[in-house]
Amino acid sequence: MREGMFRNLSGCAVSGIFSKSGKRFSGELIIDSISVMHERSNGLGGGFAGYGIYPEYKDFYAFHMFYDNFAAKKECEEFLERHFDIINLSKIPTRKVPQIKDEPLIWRYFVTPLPTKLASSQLDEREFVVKCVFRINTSIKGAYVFSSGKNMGVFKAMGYPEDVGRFYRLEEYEGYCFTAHGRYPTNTPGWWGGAHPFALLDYSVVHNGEISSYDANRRSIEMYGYKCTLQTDTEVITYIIDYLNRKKGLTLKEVCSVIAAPFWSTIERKPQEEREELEFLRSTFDSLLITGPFSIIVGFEGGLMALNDRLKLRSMVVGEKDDMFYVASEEAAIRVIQNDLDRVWSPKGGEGVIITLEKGKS
Amino acid sequence: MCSGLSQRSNRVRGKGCLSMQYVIIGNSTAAVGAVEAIRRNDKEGSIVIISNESHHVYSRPLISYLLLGKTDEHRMKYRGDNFYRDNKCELMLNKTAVRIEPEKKQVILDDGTSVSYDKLLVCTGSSPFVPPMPGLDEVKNKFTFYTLDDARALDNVLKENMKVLIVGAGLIGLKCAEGISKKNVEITCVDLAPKVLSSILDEESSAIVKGHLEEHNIKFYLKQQIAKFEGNIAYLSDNTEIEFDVLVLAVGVRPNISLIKDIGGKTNRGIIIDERCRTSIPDIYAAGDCSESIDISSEEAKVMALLPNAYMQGECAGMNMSGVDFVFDKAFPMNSIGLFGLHIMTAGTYTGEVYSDSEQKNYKKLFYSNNRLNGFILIGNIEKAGIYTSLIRERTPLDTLNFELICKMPGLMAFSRKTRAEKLGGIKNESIGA
Amino acid sequence: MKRVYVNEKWCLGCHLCEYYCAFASTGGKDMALVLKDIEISPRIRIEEMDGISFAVSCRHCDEPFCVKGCITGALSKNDGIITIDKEKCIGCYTCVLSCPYGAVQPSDDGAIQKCELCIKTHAGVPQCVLGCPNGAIVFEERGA
Amino acid sequence: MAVNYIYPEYEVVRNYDRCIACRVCERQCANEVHEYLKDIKKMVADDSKCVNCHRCVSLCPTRALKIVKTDHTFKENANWSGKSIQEIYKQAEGGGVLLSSMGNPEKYPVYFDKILLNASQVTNPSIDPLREPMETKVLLGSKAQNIERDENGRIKKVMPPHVELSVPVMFSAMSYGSISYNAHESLARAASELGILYNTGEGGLHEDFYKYGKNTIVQVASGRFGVHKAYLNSSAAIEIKMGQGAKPGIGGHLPGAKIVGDISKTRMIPEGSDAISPAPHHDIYSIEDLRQLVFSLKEATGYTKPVIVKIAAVHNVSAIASGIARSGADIIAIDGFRGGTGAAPTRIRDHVGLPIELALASVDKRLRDEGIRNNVSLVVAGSIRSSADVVKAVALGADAVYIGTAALIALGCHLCRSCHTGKCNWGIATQKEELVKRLNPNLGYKRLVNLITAWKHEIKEMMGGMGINSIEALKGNRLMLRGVGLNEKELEILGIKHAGE
Repeated sequence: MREGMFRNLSGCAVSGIFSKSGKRFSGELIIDSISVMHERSNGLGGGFAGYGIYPEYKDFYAFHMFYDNFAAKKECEEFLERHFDIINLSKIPTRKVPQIKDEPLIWRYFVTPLPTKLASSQLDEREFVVKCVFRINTSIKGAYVFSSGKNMGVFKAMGYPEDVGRFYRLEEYEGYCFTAHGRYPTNTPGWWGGAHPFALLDYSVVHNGEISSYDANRRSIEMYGYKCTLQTDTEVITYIIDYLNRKKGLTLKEVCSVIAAPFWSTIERKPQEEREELEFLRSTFDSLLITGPFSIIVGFEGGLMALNDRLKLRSMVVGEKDDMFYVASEEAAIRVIQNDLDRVWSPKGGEGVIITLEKGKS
Repeated sequence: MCSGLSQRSNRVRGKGCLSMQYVIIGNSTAAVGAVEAIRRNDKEGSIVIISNESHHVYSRPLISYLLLGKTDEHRMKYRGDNFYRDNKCELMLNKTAVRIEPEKKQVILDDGTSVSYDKLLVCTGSSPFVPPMPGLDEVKNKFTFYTLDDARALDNVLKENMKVLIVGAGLIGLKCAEGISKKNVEITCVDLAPKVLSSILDEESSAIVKGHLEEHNIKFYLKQQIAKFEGNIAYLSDNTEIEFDVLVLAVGVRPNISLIKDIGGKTNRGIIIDERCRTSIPDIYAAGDCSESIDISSEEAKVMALLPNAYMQGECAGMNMSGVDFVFDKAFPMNSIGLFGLHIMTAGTYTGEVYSDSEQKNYKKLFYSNNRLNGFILIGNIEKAGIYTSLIRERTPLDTLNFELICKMPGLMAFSRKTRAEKLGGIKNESIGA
Repeated sequence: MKRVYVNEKWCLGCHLCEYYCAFASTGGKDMALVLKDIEISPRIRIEEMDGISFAVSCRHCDEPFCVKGCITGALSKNDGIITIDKEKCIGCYTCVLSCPYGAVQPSDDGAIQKCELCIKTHAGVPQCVLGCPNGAIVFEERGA
Repeated sequence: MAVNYIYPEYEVVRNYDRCIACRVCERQCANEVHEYLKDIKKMVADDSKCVNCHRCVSLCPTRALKIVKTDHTFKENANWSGKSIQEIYKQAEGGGVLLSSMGNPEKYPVYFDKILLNASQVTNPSIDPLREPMETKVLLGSKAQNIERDENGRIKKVMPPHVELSVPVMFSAMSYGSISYNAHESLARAASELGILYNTGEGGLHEDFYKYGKNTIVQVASGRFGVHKAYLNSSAAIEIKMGQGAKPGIGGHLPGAKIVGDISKTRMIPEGSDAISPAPHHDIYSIEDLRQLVFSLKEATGYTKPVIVKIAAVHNVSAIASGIARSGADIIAIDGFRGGTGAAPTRIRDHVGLPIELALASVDKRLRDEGIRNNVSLVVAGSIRSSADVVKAVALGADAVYIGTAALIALGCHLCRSCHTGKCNWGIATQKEELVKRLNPNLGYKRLVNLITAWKHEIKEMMGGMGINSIEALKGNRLMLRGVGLNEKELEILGIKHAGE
């Protein structure tokens, strides 16, 4: 049994830290934050996403891979060779931690699509990359791309998040943004790929909740070429965000108006221009409305978005101090790393908080 | 101008205004109508009722039923025991108004006292009229049959198997006959007219009624006058001798008009009033049996001594007295009488073309002309008679309904669909939800 | 003031109103027991002819000629409802002669009978209204 | 005729202890079952005329009546049922096609009854519809395919024509002629009050009902009865009727006797002439012809109204639907084999078509597989009996449902299946004035409003239980469904798991 073979329900903890000025900081901080919410996880999955961590390779897609075995690795690498220029490849550095066991082969590739392949595919570069990621994940048995963005990376494993952080030596990375996830699945035997964050290109999603619209969303997004192999909420949410933001060109604020659309009664009370826009978005993408409890932190290149379901059925707190922005399932997870906050608040249900780097910073 | 209850006050009475003083002479139906109307508009003004009787207001037509045992003196009360108290009326019993002084706006009573008024209503009713008959003075047990006191007196002398002679086969005489029939007395009725109930029935219908009464052992001598009385024997004009123990005089009544006539107010047989029940003298109104008004069925002025009429005239007077312009222009003769289980209903005037339909004791005759129903006589089957009455009252053009049908069978079916919708309220129903 | 209104458009001529009325006036518990083998004498009556039918009952007029003409004071109007004091009524039928709707009938007990709006005993709605299967008889407020 | 082979199906049972001979049954039975015998002051009944419509039972003030199925029986035979035998008698006697009304009454599986709904426990909260907003509003029509922006970067809010429903239920096509004026008025007024739509059916639209246009779907069927520009433009949406669940592949026939007065005027055909709806549209012999009609209708209405194409659920329904979704239609309505009718040949009604649940599941899947599910909305019909059926249909993938029979039942229909006789005792499927007036729309529309309001409450309860507060999150959410007692193939077609999985 592994992720994707059944629908997996879970409760969770999420945390995120963002430097608006683009100042890079160590991954140590996010481990401190997430570890406070130890009891919101049950040791069956933890993970992190870091942004700005690969400045030297910032123009290349960083593929993080799990391999079940060397055969899979070989097959996958042959595939990568055929489609990409591999600039660098290495094992992802880890340290032995007693709590983390049964690790797969964990590799990292910095790649760029082969121009000839890209041209003949008639796809844009990012779509080409996405297609390749799906190809590997669905057709190369034992190989799984769990991170595929530029200048960012996902680190995840079976275990409590703080152990996962130490395992991946996260303190050795520096970035302008980190997100973290501690998982509390109700029934998973655990599979490393099923841990969170879930990522596609530079979108990474950590999610706390269990969405009731799952199958409506899944069946809808699958119509646009996405394959929901994991049967997790996070996966489908990531795809929806990718679809709306990257493929349909909606701004993240507009994305929020789709996935956590205001109630019709709220929309009716808005001024005409805004009302029409909200009506348009809600009706055009009706099946991408996500209902049921969720709090998500979406990482993307140059920014972070925190969003609650429209009824705010899951806790989520946001804090600010100078140029630092914090978001977590619990206020304590922020206070533990920065007790002297300028401002702390709970965003309303459906109200996306979107933070981006100040102009010129990266 | 308005009629019915749609009323509008043309005089504002508020705090600071002097309270009105209403005086009503008479304590019967018209007086009650007036009191109830005044109190609708004026809760404060004082009302004084002057009555020459000693009773709480009672229904005069019930005296025959009293004798018949169908009612009693308590149930005969036309309004409840608290009527005067609830309506804040000062009731002066056993007082007779002898004179009105319109310039001083006061009424002089028989005890010499006076009552001043702002608005005065004269509803003195009428009194039995007894024509001169030789030997009448010598008759011991003779009664009129008009008031409660009359009824009590008559009741006191009646004993089983007595012979009672009633002079007059009109309404009063015949109701009296029915009333006393309970006492197992022998009743004979004499009338100058050739038929019974001559003022309200035509020949055919009168014959039916007479036949019915005869079945109940009432003997009639019609087209006969009393030539003279000799002790307990009455001699008719054809020399028939009728022996009697008790004599009831029910020849007729005369409106009591002297109070108005004496001070130069316009009178005829009755006190002449307009459609607001005003007499010719300012601030003096008249209503009920003492008054004379237009019968809409014949368009003639007449005294219509009928209870419903009295109430509605009293009400009209009361409304106007208390400052609300109100017209009563729906007076017409109308009678509903039961005699020994046979019901007789009449209304209006018997002129014009006739529709008739009779079968044994069920008798129907409708009189119409100029597209209007003028009057009708119904005996026996009186179901829904009020529909005919309303045609007279409302002067309904007969071409607006199915006259043929309504002649056969009174009902709303004969009216147009629209009229029915109005009458039954359904007209608004059709627009619901539209 | 709520009144009974009749719309002949919806009257089916089923006569149920008459039976419910007759039943209501008995105060009995079971219609079958009360009305079995008797000729009913309802206070509401259907007029019907040529496919047209409608129920007629007391309109509780604003200007009630029956009350004004009642020679005994047995009829009176209280809180908008015209009621009979059967004790006082002597069956002179002046009201039958006065009613423009034919909605007052002689009754078996010598007095008259008419609809007195059986709203106190039946959940605030007259039985004829409850019994009408098609909304031809309604009990509602309709202003002046 | 010497021998009467047909024994009455029902018996009228009268409790003479309770019968007060009020004669209401006699007055109310258009089939003249009851009669009052004056001489003996008793009511009697002729069972052979009884269609078991319950009019008399419902109106009897003393509950003295009931109708029971006769226990008169043929010799037991597992193969030759009494029904089969009686039908042969009827045909041997009359020599005609057997006619029936309302939906297929035979014992085919009802898949809705073999599907169970999910509810939230622990990991996911249920939502209380009494405390939280619970949205049942649905927009029907195709979705905008591309996001376009103006020079300021604002989204151009160009929505294809659509209709809005406060709850995903509409009243399905029932023509004026097949049902009465009062039934039509009830449906129109209820739709208007509820914020949903009703459907004129193929009989045209009575002028009185133009005012309910915002809530009206006008139908264009093979007979083209009553179709003209004002008719099309008085609507919220236009439906092209290609087929009907009760009688797929079959046209319609309203006898000339029913084409009287307003019906003749509304249908725009002479009084007394038969109204024959051909089996096919004689201008549609293939999918491209349909496309032309779709665009003709759009052209006639200035591209302001969505066009619905209604088909009967037949064996290759998903391929047909796929074709329709590419034909310019905005909404596809699929009518299952249990759909009702005013009259259909019995054999067709009982033996042709598909269960709507299977048709819906396969169409929804096919359109998604082809990536064109958002080109159209899906409306399903054919025996939606309760709010649970609505929820299951939406979870299987429908945008909304049509109800016909359920609406008629709300109006008083007792499913006696005798519509074709024209003597509907409930004033629904009749044009006889004295019967039509039995359905007072003032009451009828309220009953419909009550029904849909009740369903709406129930839908909200069920959604809330699943932790869903918007109907669009239920649409196609098949994980909320589990089958019971279904085989692998059925589960596969329905796209649901078995209970316990």
